[in-house]
Amino acid sequence: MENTNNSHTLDHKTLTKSFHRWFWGALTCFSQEHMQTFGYMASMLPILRKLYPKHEDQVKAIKAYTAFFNTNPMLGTVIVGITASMEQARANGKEIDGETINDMRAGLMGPIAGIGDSLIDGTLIPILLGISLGMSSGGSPLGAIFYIVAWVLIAYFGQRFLYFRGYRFGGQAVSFLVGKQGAAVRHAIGIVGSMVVGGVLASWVNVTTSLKLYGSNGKVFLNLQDKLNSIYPGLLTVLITLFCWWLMTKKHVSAIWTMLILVVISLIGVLLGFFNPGLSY
Amino acid sequence: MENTNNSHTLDHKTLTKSFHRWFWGALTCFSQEHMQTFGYMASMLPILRKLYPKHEDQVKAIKAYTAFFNTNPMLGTVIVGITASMEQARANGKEIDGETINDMRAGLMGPIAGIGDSLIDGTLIPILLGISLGMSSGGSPLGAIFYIVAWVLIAYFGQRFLYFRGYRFGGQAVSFLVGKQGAAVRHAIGIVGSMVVGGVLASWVNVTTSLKLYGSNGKVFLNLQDKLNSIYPGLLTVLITLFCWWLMTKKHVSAIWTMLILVVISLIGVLLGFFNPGLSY
Amino acid sequence: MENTNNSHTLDHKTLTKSFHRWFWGALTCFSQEHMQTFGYMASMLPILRKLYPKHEDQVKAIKAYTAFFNTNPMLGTVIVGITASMEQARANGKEIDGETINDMRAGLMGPIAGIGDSLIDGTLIPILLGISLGMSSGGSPLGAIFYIVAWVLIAYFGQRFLYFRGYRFGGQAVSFLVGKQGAAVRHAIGIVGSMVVGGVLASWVNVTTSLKLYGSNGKVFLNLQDKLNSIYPGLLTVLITLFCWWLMTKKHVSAIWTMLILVVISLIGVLLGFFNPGLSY
Amino acid sequence: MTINWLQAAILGLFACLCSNSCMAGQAVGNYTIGRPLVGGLVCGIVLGNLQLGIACGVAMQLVYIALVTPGGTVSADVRAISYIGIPLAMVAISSQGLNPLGGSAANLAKSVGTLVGTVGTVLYYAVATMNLVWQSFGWKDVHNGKLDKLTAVNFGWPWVSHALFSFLPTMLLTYYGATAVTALQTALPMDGIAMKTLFTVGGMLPCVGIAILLRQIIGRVVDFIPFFVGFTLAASLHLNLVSVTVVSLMFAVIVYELEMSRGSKPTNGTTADGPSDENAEEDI
Amino acid sequence: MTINWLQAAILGLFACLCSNSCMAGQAVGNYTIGRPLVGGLVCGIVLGNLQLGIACGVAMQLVYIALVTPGGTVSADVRAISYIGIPLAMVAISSQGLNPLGGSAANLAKSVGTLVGTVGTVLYYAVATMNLVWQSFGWKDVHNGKLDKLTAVNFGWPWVSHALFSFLPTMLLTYYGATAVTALQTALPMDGIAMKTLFTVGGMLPCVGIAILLRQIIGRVVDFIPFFVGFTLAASLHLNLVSVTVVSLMFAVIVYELEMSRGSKPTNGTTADGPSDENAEEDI
Amino acid sequence: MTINWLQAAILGLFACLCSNSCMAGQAVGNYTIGRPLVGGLVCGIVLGNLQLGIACGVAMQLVYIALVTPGGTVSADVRAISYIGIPLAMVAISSQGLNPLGGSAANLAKSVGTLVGTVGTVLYYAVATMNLVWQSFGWKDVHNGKLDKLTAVNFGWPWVSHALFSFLPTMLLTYYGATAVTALQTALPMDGIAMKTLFTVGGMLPCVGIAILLRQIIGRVVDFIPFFVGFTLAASLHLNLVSVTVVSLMFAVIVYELEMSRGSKPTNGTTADGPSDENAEEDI
Ligand SMILES: OC[C@H]1O[C@H](O)[C@@H](O)[C@@H](O)[C@@H]1O
Ligand SMILES: OC[C@H]1O[C@H](O)[C@@H](O)[C@@H](O)[C@@H]1O
Ligand SMILES: OC[C@H]1O[C@H](O)[C@@H](O)[C@@H](O)[C@@H]1O
Repeated sequence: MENTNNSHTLDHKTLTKSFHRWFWGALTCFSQEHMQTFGYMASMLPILRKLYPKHEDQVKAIKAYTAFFNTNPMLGTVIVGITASMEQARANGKEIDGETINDMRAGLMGPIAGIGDSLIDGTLIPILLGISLGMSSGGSPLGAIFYIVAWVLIAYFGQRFLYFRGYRFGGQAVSFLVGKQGAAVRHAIGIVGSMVVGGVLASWVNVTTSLKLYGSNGKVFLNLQDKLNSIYPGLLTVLITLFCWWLMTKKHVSAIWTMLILVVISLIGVLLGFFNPGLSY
Repeated sequence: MENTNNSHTLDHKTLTKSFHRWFWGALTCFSQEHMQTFGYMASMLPILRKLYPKHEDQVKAIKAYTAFFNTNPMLGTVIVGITASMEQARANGKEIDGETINDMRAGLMGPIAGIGDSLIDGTLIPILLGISLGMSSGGSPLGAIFYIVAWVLIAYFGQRFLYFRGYRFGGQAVSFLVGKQGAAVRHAIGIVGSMVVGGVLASWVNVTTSLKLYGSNGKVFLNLQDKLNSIYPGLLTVLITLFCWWLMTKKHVSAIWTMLILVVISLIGVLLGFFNPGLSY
Repeated sequence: MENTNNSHTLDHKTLTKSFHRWFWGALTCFSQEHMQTFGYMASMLPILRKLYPKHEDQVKAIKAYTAFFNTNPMLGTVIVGITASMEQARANGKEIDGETINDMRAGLMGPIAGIGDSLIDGTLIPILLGISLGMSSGGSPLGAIFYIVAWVLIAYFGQRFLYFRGYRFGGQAVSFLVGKQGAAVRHAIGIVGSMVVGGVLASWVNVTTSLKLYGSNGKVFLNLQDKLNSIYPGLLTVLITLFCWWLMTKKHVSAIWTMLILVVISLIGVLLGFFNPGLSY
Repeated sequence: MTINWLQAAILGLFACLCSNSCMAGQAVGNYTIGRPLVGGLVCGIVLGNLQLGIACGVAMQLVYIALVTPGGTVSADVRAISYIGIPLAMVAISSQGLNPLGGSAANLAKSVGTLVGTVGTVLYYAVATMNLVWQSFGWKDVHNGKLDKLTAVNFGWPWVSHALFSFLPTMLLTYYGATAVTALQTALPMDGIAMKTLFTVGGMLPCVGIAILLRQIIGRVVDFIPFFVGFTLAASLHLNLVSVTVVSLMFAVIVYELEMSRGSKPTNGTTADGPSDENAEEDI
Repeated sequence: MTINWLQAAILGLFACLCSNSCMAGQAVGNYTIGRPLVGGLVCGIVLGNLQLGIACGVAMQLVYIALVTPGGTVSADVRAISYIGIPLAMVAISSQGLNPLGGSAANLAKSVGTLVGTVGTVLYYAVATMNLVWQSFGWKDVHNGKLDKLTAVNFGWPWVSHALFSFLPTMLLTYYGATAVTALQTALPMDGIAMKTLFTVGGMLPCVGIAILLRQIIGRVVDFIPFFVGFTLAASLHLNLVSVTVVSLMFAVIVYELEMSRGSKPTNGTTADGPSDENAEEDI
Repeated sequence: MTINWLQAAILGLFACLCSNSCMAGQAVGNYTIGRPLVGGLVCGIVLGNLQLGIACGVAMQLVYIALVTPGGTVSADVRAISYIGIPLAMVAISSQGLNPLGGSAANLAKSVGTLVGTVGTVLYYAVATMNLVWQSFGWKDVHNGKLDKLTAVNFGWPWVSHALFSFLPTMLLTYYGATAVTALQTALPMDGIAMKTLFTVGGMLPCVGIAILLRQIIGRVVDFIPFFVGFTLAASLHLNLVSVTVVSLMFAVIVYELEMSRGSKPTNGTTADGPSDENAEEDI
């Protein structure tokens, strides 16, 4: 590589192209083995082509991006932006090599996956959907349209912002996640995430029992759901969730098996008259 | 001034007189230019007359109080009390001059205005009025009477307490506001103030839209207010408030102009059928 | 005592016996003078018999336990466990004497009484009873049975756990109460206790006034209870409680006298028409 | 219902006593006599219909519950609301034969209140401006050493400002206002654009007051959070203000303790100064 | 419904088992057998009317839900409430032919419970006082080295106290009480001053219990805040106790972390001692 | 209602665009087109019954409101729910003549959605697995320095995976599914064990999604507390999610400040490094 040349700068067009490739392609060629690796390479290509005129340098440079990569594709955009700026520094002969880049990527992808999944999938999307569902009750398309517009705008401009922030500030862009304030910010975000996830569970999921015991006079003698509600509203819902959590976390049961166990529980519950979704045509 | 005489002490009667002058006269001769300056001078007169037998000394001493002064007249009472004790110290030849006194006054009047306005006007009065309004619904004078008695007692004895606390402890009386605990106390008070102000807004102000869209069958197809409530109860109220805050804080629009802008918004909203207060005789 | 013998270890059976004696007998021979002293001695007897084969040593050893003792009998179990391990250490010639043991007992019994009474009597029992009462409404024995089973299991295994934890870790078993984390844990427990006690008061106690003033037209003109509720729901309940607290804490009135004062207040209130429980056959 | 000269004069007198710069002091004048709730009581007694007065006062008070006037910035004037607005509203309501406790009466009261409250700010600034004259007397007195005259400057002369801009307008408007109100009602029907706009504005005015307060409270964007929490507690959970206050105290204590535990850092920073400092801190 | 000698004796036996100082231990006796909810079950079985027993137990339990007895300070005695109060209430209710699940029956139960609960404190103090006799035996035994006798002192002799002050009063009062209750009902009608006062006091009694608890919890005035927050959550928002507990845990964790972060200051103060200390702290 | 080949093909195309690894990108594909709410809009337009489509979408969306897929762990597949489930549900509902906005229609929609959603995970893993083939092409390209081909690997070839496992199944299932659905309805009546079980599972499936999320969030047992607080606020107080978020921000700020005030300890530990550091901290 031309270590002496100090004048490689990425123009806005190249960066935008790289961003768009990530925006559209982060997971298009996903596999359980390499996950987002190819999406990442595809979005780095425009950068490498620009920075390294010689084909052989490009080939050398791409090697850094063949390492396994997976993170939350929304928040993770910032990492792509950071590597763009690191790659530029490397092209300009700064003391950065592929390993440095990969250490950064490997170090960030974990926390950002965790934060992103809980913040985007667990917090933001349920809030947006919750609002939109209310608007679409009664069969109105309003809610769906609102959701499309609101989310696509947030996602596109949000990710774009993150990409360029990553490019401009490099590692500092996420210093609030890994630097001094790191633990604090993540802890605070975790509080919001946890509380909203709890709220989502209570608002949208409602596991109930239909068990009622009748006295000799035919009157209801025990309405179990009412009793459970008087203990703690939503008790069954929260218990089933904790049970799934326990299975997966403490017993290392996979999600699929957890679901099958729920099928068994449901079947037994239905047979015993404990569960009855009250279906009818 | 007679720096050697060390025996000037203010008697209770003089202090009470000074306090009463502030209590009744803090803002009687208010102008946008000098604000509470004359109220302050008037309440210092009895003190100066007592401390400085010679007329020329009185005239010299009052000069310190010609400086601009404005603060929350309730909590600000403590400042008057403090100056009484400083003036006494000055009369007794302590190393205090008009400048010291004025520095103290200038330093305290700002924070105390902020805390006082939000604590008294924004927190205490709305709570008292809220309670009293409930008692007076149905046209009963009970609430009004309760309000008069409760508030006048709180105000009179509260201010009296502050005045004498200020006199007795001097600067230490407000050490909890400016000393070591200062930031903590002010921050904590700020939390209470903010939350109650939020509560006041939600309890007593209710900006709603009357926009309803009707389907071809004449049934309501969109009740915007309901939709907004399902997003966040009170959304419009809070948005209008934030808009006013933004105009005044970020765009430096005056309160009067902000109101005029609201008039324009209301007019347009009424014409568009967005606002309709539902008036009728 | 045989200071040289280093091999005294308490077997599980002896410890269990000692625990059972405390579980059943902590307060059986209670008096206002010695409180739980005899319960303590009775539960230490099996320990002493085991550790000191010679009768005279037993008699010497029991002296440490003749000192006044009183604590919350549930949480206090941990103290009995701790003394078991200290006694064992003393029997093995460690530098522990009766005074050390008594200092520990005296130091712990206070805080554990406070925490325990508020945590068990004030927090746990009301929660359990509250749940059970709901199940027993309508005359069903379900709630009572649930309460018996739930509480006895919690109490027996909880205390057993505490006893053996005390024995195993000695003073460290309660290090979280008195050590570095001490203040923090106690403060945190205090928050839970206080909030739940507040919740218990609001949920289960409801002092109301029946005072209603009627206008000339016979319509209710003032429904005092409604007015009070609009000020702060549950106002009278909380005021009566604060009044009792004030009597007992600030005026050092005993509980019995406080109750008699309540009788007087009730009588006057009933005569004035302020209180009327609305009884009827 | 009509208003005679004596009644109008009494109302004019009360108008002098209240408002932000007023003759009865802040606590008693501005915060007590000036508030519509109390104004309703006063007007009810003066005009001989207590219930109607209170009902109008309650309706208007609801709109101006959190009136703040930082640095003399006044978004609506209590003297005009209470002693011009309430009497006129009372006349209008009783001339229309409306039920004083009904919703229409309250609506009418609010719209009159909004109108005069906003207009009344003119009176407020007029009084404060005229006080500059007396203050100029005061400066001369201070300069010439005539301190005894300061009392008159602060307590005496401002009555002239009020005579002109509180007493007269109130007396005249309430005396002649009855006809005006009736004319106004014909000219501006309740379901017309003007009244609808006016009343919509009236409903929004408290937002300006709250916004003024927020300007003082909000420094950084996170400072909005407790404000929103308070709003949520009241709007979504219908907690009343005393209850909101109770909850806010919990957070206040936490924030206080938090600041105090952090506040010690600078002191830590000075540990080099000597151990005595440190010990002092440990005692806390 | 009548109560025969056998039934009365069984109730007397249960009375011995419960109360604060009792023969069945704290956990089983005082907290289980003694509580009116369980007492209702027992009395219902013994007197052959389960539903009525439970209903009376529930009504009385509501009044004594947070009974605390710090340092042996007893504001109402569970043995009297459960094993004198419930049986008498059952007799009274069925003799009146009231619906066991109705409000009047519950009211009657509560008033009987309040009456005997307060009166029962006499029984409580009597037992505790008589125990002084056995304790004096115990001191002698300790002094004379007869340790084996201590078991009898703690577990045996107190049965005598209970025979006198739990068994006998309960048996007699429940056996002869039926007539007494009927007489009482005639003498003290429900709408009379006495019963109204009694029941008003009954409603307030739990306040004493809570106040006793508060005395332990409240050190400084700010300690009232979480208490008021809990009260507000339940009174204004109708949160149940489990939910209140959940919310309180949030604050508890914050307070814990706060204290811990402050608790480290003294350690900071000792930084001069050496770097090892510091590192230990940084690990936390 | 019937589905013709063109309609089925369009639905198949949309199925290619969404799901977790999809052709329209995460934001637009997975989070927008894939979600049942949007799927309902699309299917409604394609099948010519907007209202019914939306109603089915809303019903199914409710079940999958918090679908999380950490590390590609998918508990239900949005492509199958939205573009197989919704069309089939629409056919079934209209063939039964049910009111599209009624509860039975929603129930039916949910049960179809649950069924295909779970089954659809097979499609998801099939696509991801087939992508391994194109990735193996990619590795060769990288190795051989043919970087230009990487774009085709990432954006081109995966269409083949989707043609096989998204387009075809969707097209065939929706085209032939109408009959199947009717057959299914006869074979598995709504009040039969199978359907009851299926729907019970459907109601529980979101718990798995939440549990997956919790696995990421929960480190220590105290981390459950904010989760429970959020649950309590929504379940007991019926706060909506925006309001819950507002309240959570209050705690988040406190926790942030708490950590920051503690986070400064290590810095304190380095005070020996020089006073400049310290000053920097004091400025904060
Ligand atoms: O803001 C401080 C202070 O300013 C002016 O003096 C008046 O508007 C007062 O009402 C206010 O409290
Ligand atoms: O207060 C500690 C303790 O004191 C006495 O021993 C009894 O009243 C117990 O119930 C109580 O727990
Ligand atoms: O968990 C991180 C990340 O893993 C995979 O890439 C996908 O399942 C994404 O949806 C997820 O965000």
